[in-house]
Amino acid sequence: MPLDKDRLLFAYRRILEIRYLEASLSDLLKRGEIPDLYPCSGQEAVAVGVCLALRPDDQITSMYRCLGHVIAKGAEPWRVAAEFFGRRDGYCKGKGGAKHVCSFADGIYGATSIVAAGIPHAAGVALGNQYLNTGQVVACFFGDGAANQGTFHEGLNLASVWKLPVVFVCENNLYALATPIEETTAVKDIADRAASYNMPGVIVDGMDVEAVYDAVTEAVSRARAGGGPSLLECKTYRFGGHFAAEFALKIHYREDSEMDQWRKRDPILLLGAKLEKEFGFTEEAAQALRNEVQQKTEEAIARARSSPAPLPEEALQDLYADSYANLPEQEIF
Amino acid sequence: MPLDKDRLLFAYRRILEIRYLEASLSDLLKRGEIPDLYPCSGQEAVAVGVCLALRPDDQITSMYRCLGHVIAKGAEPWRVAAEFFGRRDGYCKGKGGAKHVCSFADGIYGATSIVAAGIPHAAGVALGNQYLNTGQVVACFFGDGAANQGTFHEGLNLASVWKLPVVFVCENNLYALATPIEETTAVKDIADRAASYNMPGVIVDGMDVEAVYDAVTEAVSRARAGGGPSLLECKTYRFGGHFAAEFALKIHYREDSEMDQWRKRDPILLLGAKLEKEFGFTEEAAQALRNEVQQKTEEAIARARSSPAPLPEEALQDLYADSYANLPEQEIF
Amino acid sequence: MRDINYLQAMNEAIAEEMIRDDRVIVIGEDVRAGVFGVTAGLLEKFGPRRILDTPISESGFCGAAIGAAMRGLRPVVNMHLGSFLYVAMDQIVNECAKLRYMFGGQVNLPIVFLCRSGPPGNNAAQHSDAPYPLFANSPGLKVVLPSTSYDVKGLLKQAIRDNDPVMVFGNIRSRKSSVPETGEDLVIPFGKGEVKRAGTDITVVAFLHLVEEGLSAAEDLEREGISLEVVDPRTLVPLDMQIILESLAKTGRLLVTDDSHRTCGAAAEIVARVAEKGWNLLKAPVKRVTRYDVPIPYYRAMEQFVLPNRDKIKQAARKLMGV
Amino acid sequence: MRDINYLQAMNEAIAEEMIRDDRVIVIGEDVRAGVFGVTAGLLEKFGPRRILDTPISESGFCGAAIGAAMRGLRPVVNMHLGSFLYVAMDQIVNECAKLRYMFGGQVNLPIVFLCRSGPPGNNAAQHSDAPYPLFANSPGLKVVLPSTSYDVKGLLKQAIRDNDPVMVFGNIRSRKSSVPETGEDLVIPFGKGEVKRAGTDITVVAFLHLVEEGLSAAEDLEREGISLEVVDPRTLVPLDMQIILESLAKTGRLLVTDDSHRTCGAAAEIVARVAEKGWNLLKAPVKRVTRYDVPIPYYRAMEQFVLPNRDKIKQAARKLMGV
Ligand SMILES: Cc1ncc(C[n+]2csc(CCOP(=O)(O)OP(=O)(O)O)c2C)c(N)n1
Ligand SMILES: Cc1ncc(C[n+]2csc(CCOP(=O)(O)OP(=O)(O)O)c2C)c(N)n1
Ligand SMILES: [Mg+2]
Ligand SMILES: [Mg+2]
Repeated sequence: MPLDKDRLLFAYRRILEIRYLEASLSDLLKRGEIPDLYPCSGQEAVAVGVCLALRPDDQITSMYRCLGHVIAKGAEPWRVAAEFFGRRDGYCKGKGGAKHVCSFADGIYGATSIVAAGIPHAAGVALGNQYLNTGQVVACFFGDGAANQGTFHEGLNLASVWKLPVVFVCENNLYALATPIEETTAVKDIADRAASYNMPGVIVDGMDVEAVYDAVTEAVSRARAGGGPSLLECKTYRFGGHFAAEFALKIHYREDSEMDQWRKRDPILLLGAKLEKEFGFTEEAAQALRNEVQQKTEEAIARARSSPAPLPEEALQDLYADSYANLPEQEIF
Repeated sequence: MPLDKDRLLFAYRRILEIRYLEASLSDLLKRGEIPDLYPCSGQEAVAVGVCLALRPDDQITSMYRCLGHVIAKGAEPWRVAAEFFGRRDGYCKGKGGAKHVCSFADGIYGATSIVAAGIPHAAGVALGNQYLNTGQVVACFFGDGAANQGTFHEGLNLASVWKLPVVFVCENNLYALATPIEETTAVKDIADRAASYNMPGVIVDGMDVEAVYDAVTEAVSRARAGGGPSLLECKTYRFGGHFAAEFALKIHYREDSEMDQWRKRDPILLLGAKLEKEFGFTEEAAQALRNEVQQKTEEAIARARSSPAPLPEEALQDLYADSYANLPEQEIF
Repeated sequence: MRDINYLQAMNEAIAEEMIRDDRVIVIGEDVRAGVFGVTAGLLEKFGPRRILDTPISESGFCGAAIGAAMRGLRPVVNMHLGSFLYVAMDQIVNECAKLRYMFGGQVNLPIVFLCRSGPPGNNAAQHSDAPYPLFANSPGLKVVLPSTSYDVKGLLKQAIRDNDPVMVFGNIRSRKSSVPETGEDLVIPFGKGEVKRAGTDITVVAFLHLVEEGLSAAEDLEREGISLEVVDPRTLVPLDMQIILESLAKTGRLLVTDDSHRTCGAAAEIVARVAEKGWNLLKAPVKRVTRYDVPIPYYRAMEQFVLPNRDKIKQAARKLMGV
Repeated sequence: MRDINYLQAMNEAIAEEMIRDDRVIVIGEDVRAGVFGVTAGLLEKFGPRRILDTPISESGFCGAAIGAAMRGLRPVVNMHLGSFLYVAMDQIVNECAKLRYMFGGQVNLPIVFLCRSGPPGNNAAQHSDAPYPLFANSPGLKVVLPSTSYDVKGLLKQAIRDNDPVMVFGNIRSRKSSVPETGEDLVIPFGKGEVKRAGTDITVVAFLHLVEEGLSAAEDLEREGISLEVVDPRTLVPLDMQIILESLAKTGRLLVTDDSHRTCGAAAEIVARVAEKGWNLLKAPVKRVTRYDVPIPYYRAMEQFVLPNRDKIKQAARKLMGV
């Protein structure tokens, strides 16, 4: 079922929100105001397409390249930005930071920075859904490089054996840091690995938000109906560095020509063109939307920046839910 | 190419050697003379078929269920038995024991008891062969349960990407300890997982030593020619408990009828019948061979038993190749 | 009260907590068959929905336990042996221990990782570890080391109710002891040690089955005129320093015995805390009776040589008294 | 002699040993690109046969390093960060460390596991660990903690020549120092510490970049009339106790500073050994200046609060002197 105009416009707005927020954070990083950022621009259609296909009470698990995922799932941009700044209003109170933004209240069940470590977490959240019989489904984001980790294998096998309501979303951006996937991965398409777990494996155009939405919708309804997990491989590309500070490392692993090809398939261009063609979405309307999102982004950044910084000694809080007088026991200097 | 009579007879003898040695060790265990044993009877045709297809200088990696592997690869029965006793002439000087018998001089590159941990070791030995350009091939033994460990996934992917000369031999005996494979494994045939690593995956009748030999011969020549790894799944069954002391646990997870079915396909019966049918191998000849092997086994046990026990303080030896005055540094009581 | 063995006490603790709270589930290899006794009979009592057999995928199912806990369940993960914890190390130490903190307190992870630690005997290097110091060095986990049937029942029940991840290391060579009738609630708070035997000459700090060894050493040495006070902190994280310091105020001499390896082990930590806070109480150098710093060998006499035991405690105690 | 930074010293050490012995190979993620500098330029010098990029499969490639070592190669495994060691924990601790012993000395495993430890800054809980105590508690490994360019070059070259598995933790905030010209062989034996600054009041035992912090603390405190002797054991396993005890014979006061967590950490071990062997030398309680027992938070001011540093060393030293 194709997305209607409103939903496509919503997707377009979300993608812009992510793109602009990242651009602002990237500037702040260059100015030394925030210390860390893993760019996702180019990949936004995956995050947005996935979350469009979820119910609000469904969950996702994210990873260090979390910005797109969390905005797409409904986290507030200013609180996301506040986490990048390390402020108290950040979702993790400044403890998690750039690589670990998540909001359990919004169904974002963690963002972890050990490659593939979140995959079994997603299976476990789905186990909880199944046990409590809530009908919720989990979408689990990870990269192409993650598909060579043992936890990928173990997590997918477990999810299949237990028929868990989870959709595994591999964002294949062709590189794990500076190493091209074909140098490290025995198969061309990660989706082929689904056969090892007796689940559907689908290759999806990750630059096309509607294609992502369609594939996820099918996988979600299967999962919700008790049919178990699926593996979706979204072919995509990251326009930025592996991390924002990559340029400082002076390493070269991608050709400009490759980047140029992918830039032509920028999800913003593709979706803009579709909106124009199918719904007469004009350049003026687009410009107005861009302005609005840009303005809101700036407001979010300003609000984040004015959030108070944590006190140094707040570092000692939040470790245990049930504390003991002598825990942690240590001399504080 | 079918095996000739001599080679088949050799295989038959080897299988008997393993079966009888295990029976003796099993008796000794019940009498409290040895403390540990993981039975492999029923599975001998895999070990013997694999090693028949290897060159003497090829290597294997084994695991806790190692008895068949090491005898098949040419370890001396008396020194194997000595290791079960924990004696000085044991291959590991009594330090490794029942689960860890190996002989590097015979190309047995370790026997490890963490499930699937040996899989990447095999890849590494193969990497060494490739680097040194020796033409040697490694055969790597593991169980069906091991195929759900992350190291299985990582090891096979790595071996494929690097085109390493290694043959992965999964002994699928249908159970991981007390749990049937279908409760824990998303695919019916482990061989299907080969596709995830872009290598051949072959199902083999693990009770038929010639079938094993044929499949391994093909995989080995492919590996030796630089064609990379293969995954062979040998369908087999263990006639004994997961470990010899299992009976004491009073757990029940296999039906007698299932055992009876598999006992009809005992590799000794199958190979005996083939020898009789094709080469007129008589029951008298078989009996003579059985007697001879039984006698040699008893001699091996006797010799092993008379090997000296290590002194307690020998426990402090063999940890480091390069020692230091103060390492280990500890007060000995 | 009735005598039950250590394994049965673990089993009862889990069963009682499963009755009390239906969000408690059991996850692990062969837990339905109950192969080594810890989970025997639970399948019959609670059904396959709550007793989950897993593939041999320790990272996978420990990770799944984390996700399930995020979603509100309270998994008890049976890891079987301490030596198998390494396979899931990232999930336990870098995920489970840290996620609450890293997410700014958004989520609780009430998970128990349960294992039998220490050499089952003749199991050699890869199956015999007692790696609790590694988890004590990883903030975010609580580390529980019970020495009797009573303690393991009460502490394991507490662990299941605790809202943080708890590592429970059991050792079935620990003392069989009496526990209240089933139904009577037995819960022991963390961080509260117990003096298992009073004495005047040396404070022997011991965990797990070494409490038993310490007690027998104390009996033997009494005949030689040396009086040991055996103190069992029961949990390593949190650690009851007060009970140790109070004992040292009496004895002035410290012997710590622990079944982990020596370098950076549990005994090292206890000695270090005493050297910080109780230095004035000491009238002699301290002694550590631990595993030697080699892996565990297979052959029994070598294995015994490496492990701490009653005789070594006695020898160390005599040295401490200068006799 | 010439000044080079710490990363370059690591890089030179590997390159020189690769020239010296063609069985030395480098394995790891992004080692061809040389992303963080440790292996920069090695691909050009030694070609793809000896510089092996891996999938993100730490257990897999650490395990492969073990197999390759069995077969006679000498792998240098670049793990990048200490926090990634957990993913390969079983392979390092339960396989690599134990196999020689468990196989009765049949095989040597000359492998170096190399990582940068300690917080790169603002990397939060999962990327900032310095988990060397976990490896010190696992017999079979040697643990190397170099504090200057000179030391890291000499110790890493020694590690590559050593016939056992060696864990090398580097910290790029360590002191830039001068090293001999390339070609001149620089090898530092394990287990030999160095007094980095002589003093009379307090023995400060420090590793890695904390040696630098200790030295600046010493400078500052000199002005307050407190004299620190900074002792750098350079390797934690084996540990040069002699140099520590000799220093304590002069000072009588012990402060240990180490970048691992506190409970069962490196400082605990050093204190424990002193309490066993040098108790008579001590004239005051000891002090440990370590990470607090919480994970590393992202926000800088909180991160700084958790980490040991010069100011905390100074404060602890003043407390020790009772001022
Ligand atoms: C276990 C582990 N190993 C290495 C790293 C360092 N690292 C961080 S991201 C990354 C590449 C991951 O690639 P991929 O899974 O394709 O995701 P992408 O970054 O492309 O989104 C690496 C190697 C890590 N965080 N965790
Ligand atoms: C990582 C790990 N987890 C659990 C165990 C305990 N264990 C030993 S053997 C075994 C079953 C293995 O089954 P499989 O791989 O099929 O081999 P089989 O024993 O059938 O030959 C288990 C669970 C272990 N040794 N290592
Ligand atoms: Mg990628
Ligand atoms: Mg099996």
